[in-house]
Amino acid sequence: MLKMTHVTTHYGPIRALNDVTIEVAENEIVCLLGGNASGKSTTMKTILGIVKTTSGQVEFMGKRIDGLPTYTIVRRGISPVPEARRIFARLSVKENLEMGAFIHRRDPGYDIEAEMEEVFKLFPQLRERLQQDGITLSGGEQQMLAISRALMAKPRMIVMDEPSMGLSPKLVGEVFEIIQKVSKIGIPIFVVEQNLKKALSIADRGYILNKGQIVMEDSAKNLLQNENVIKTYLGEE
Amino acid sequence: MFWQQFITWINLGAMYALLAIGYTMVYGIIKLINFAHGEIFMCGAFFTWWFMTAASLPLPLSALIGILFATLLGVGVERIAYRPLRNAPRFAVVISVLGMSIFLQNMARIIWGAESQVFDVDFGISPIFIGSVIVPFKKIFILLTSLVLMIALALFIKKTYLGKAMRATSADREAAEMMGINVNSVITLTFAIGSAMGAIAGILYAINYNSIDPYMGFNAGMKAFAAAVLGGIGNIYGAMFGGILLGIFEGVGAAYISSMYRDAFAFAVLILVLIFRPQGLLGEGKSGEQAKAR
Amino acid sequence: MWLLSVRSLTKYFGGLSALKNFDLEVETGEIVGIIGPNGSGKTTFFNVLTGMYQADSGEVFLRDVKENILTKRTHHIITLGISRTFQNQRPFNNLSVLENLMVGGHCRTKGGIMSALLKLPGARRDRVWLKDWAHEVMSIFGDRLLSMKNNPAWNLSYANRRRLEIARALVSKPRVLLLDEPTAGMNPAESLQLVQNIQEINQRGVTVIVIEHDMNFIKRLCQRIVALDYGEKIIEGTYSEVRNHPKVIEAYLGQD
Amino acid sequence: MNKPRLDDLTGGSQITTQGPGLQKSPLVRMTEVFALSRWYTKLIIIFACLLIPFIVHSNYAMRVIIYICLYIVLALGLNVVMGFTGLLNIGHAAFYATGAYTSAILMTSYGIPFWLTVPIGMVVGFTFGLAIGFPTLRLRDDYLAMVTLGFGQIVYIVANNWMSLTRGPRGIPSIPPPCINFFRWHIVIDSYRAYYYLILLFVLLTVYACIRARDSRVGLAWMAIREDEDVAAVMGINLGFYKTLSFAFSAALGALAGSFFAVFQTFVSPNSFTILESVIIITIPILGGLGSIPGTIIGAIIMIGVPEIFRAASEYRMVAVGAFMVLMMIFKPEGLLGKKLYQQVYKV
Repeated sequence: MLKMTHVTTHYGPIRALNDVTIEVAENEIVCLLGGNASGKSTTMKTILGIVKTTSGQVEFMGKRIDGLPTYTIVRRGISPVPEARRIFARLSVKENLEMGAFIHRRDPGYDIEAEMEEVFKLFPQLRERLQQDGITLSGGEQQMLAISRALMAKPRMIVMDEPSMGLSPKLVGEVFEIIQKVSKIGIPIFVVEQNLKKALSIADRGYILNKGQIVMEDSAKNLLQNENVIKTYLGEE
Repeated sequence: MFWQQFITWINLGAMYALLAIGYTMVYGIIKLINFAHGEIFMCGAFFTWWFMTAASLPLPLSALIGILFATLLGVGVERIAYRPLRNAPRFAVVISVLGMSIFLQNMARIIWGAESQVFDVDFGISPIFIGSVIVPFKKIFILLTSLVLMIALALFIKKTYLGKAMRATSADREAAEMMGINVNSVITLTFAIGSAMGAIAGILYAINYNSIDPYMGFNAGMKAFAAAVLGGIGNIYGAMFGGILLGIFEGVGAAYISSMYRDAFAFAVLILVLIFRPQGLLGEGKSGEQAKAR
Repeated sequence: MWLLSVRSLTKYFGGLSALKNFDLEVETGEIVGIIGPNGSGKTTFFNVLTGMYQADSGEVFLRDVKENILTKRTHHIITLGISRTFQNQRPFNNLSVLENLMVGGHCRTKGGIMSALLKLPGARRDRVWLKDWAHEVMSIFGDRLLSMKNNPAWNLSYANRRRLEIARALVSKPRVLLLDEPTAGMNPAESLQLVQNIQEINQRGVTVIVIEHDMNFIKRLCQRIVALDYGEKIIEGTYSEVRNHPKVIEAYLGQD
Repeated sequence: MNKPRLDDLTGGSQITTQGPGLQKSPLVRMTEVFALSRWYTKLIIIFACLLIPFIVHSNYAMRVIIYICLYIVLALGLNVVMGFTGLLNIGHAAFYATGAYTSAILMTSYGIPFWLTVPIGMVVGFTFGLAIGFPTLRLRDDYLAMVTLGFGQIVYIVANNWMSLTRGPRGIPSIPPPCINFFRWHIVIDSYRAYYYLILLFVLLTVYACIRARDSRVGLAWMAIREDEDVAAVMGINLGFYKTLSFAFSAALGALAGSFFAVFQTFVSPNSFTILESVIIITIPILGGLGSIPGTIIGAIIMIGVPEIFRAASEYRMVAVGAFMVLMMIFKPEGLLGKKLYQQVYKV
């Protein structure tokens, strides 16, 4: 579905991504792992068109999307769950969900109420908080809202940037369970994560990024057992 | 006597509020002050006057055309003075928009002359007595129009998809874009609504004072900005509240302290608020992000 | 003998704790590394230490300074001998390299507007001294900064801007030098060279605290390492102690 | 003797270290030779300026040249705040007015000689600068622009309404010309040539002050604040002190120009100090290049000189000024002589 081929990205003179090739197939959870400042967020931003590529291309459903503005990419069917959740603080939970459905506002076949009911099946807590401002939710609830907001767009694919960031270990576990549930609906998910073990425990495949380059690519099971993976995180013994 | 004056103050305040909304909406979305907003206010009044006198159209029609023209002008200001400078330092944008304001003011002076023009509107309805207070009909008209517009805007912001998208964009532009919102069109829409409000304020102002001149935008704009800051810039309800409060401040100051310094009160309020409570009366402190301590 | 002593430092950001009861004692002449995943409070620690953020509670003491240095204003802290670099590179872009360094020496010179206008000898002597001193500091990095000294800072390569920031911090004659991710964006050869530079600086008596995520860099440079997670210190010790500690592995890799 | 050495990196045991190094490095010596040679070029320029009244005979042309010089003083003063410290000030005319009114009132009502009113005016301006500098501790860019705009307007309104002091819109007429009494010499400055030499003296003083300030420790601190306020504070620069100082310094230079304006016009009224006046002053350093002293001088020559040449189009002058500000910011924000600026912000 999503295919990044030989993508290189620069922030000014600094090369942030170097010849990155990533592929996400249908019904897959793929995770991109790496330590601090390895270029994970840049990868996500490149997919979403926030950062422009210097070379290489990004394809979605067989069509090139690099160079398109972010909102067009989102309208093509990639829904993001941004880093640090980015809930609209002064909008109520309901309005936040409506923003997720923004791209369908003129679509007569789209029933926002039904769609919200679908979301509440996954996250029953949100129903009680519908009229509260986004900022009043706890960190875990905000993460659920961010995921539901992405689901409201009826995406063909979801990309997540560090869903575990800033959450307590218990909540981290919950979030990853949710990701698994979402994936069961039939939506492919691309997760950018620092939390290696948790991410690999739910993912089908994984890529490991170090200093802007893909250093390893394997099935999740193999990566979990690979000793070299730890070294890219923690350095030599 | 007091109530007589009070109505005048509230009237003035309502006009400031309408104008302040434009500042606050634009600030909310691009985090910059639209220095040219006062000129939109002036142009709205002048366009209307122009169609009324030169084309002898009736007031409602010329007002409509005037508002349309002023709205286009406001959108044009964004295209020319803001958009090419989106990634430039704030410093440069401020200078560019200030230049835009000078340009519009002097263009108006060249086209319509530097002298003040008579803006004659007669509703033909006799003043209304409320107890011992005589209220001219035009004051009631101004107050009602402002109120209706403010309520309509509040509903638009609160209830419609576009209004919510505007709030979302002003809260977090990048996240809004990730929701599939075309931020550029939201910005254009914001300028358009703000400018339309400003133009209507200009027309009401002209109806109230029966006279317009190319320099009227500067003072009114500064005061409306003071009102927006007083209420908490970026907050639309704050702008409405701040506008009416400023109208009362100014009236009380002029009536009981010194009428000669009437204009200075608004500026003094502006400076004091910015120094001591930059987030404004209704602000939450977030809008004071660039007002740093230390 | 401790030089810098941090006692139960706490900093909240809107209810979330970025630093929680953080304790640290740094000996004179040490190189201490601080590691931890993103958002673990490393940079917050530096920001609180240099007065950019106000701490919620806790104290920091520096040898020979009687009061808690957190009560000092930002611009005063460098005078006491704590100087830093920035994670996201913040040289004064439109100033030349030499001028950047001279700003670093601001707190070690005197002279107000009057002495400038009247060309008083004191201020001039200070300025001459400062220029010489800046040249000396630049020579730590060999010819890399010296050859560029009249170029504006934005003209520099990425690695040179990092060096410029370190040099700018050194001109203030710091006792404690705080380096925030000095190797970000550098290639392996450059970061190897930086290890030598920092060691040289350290041998001249500057105590160094360095935040870094490149573990190989930390391994070569630091005698002692502190690991942070969720704003709390999880362990401190030598490289191999920290590297193999289960809590550190968990912080980086997540739980099973 | 005490050449700084790297062994002394931490400053030994002292916390504050003073650098007494007297020995000059070859480089410092070279720059001094260079500066000395610059003195000759400077002398030639000054000499050429002194000769101008002997070459230009038309009174009108002299008047334009005097105005250009007046605006050089104003713009260089503003350049301190805008170019060096990077703070917007859209109320410079307020300081200009302060100087003009101080001189006018003291000379007409109290008979104080001009030469004494100049320093008094500068002190008053300096004080006003301190007052307006206070908000700058908390505000930047557009907010600061609005506050300075409001401040300028308040000064204008006060000048217009404080009848007992300023005579309001009627202004203060018949300000006596300054005169020099030196033993038996008694020179009255009332010809264009004399006024020219007076303003030339002010220009030279201003240029000197600006160069000295820029090349000093204070100037460096100002520029560091312009580049990055937070980092400047961490590097030991007292933001409040230096920002306020920059406003006060700029205001004193504005007041200097005002004093000259009062005696040159022999009449001051609030209409000379409107917002438009401030805007015209702002455009000068923008055109020349913010922070550049020669740029500002050339900017003044163009901004004041060119409209005088096209007098027929004076109607359109302010329109052109406005359009110019927009276009300049879009296409050449660094100005004619400014250095190429770093604008791109890289975030990692």
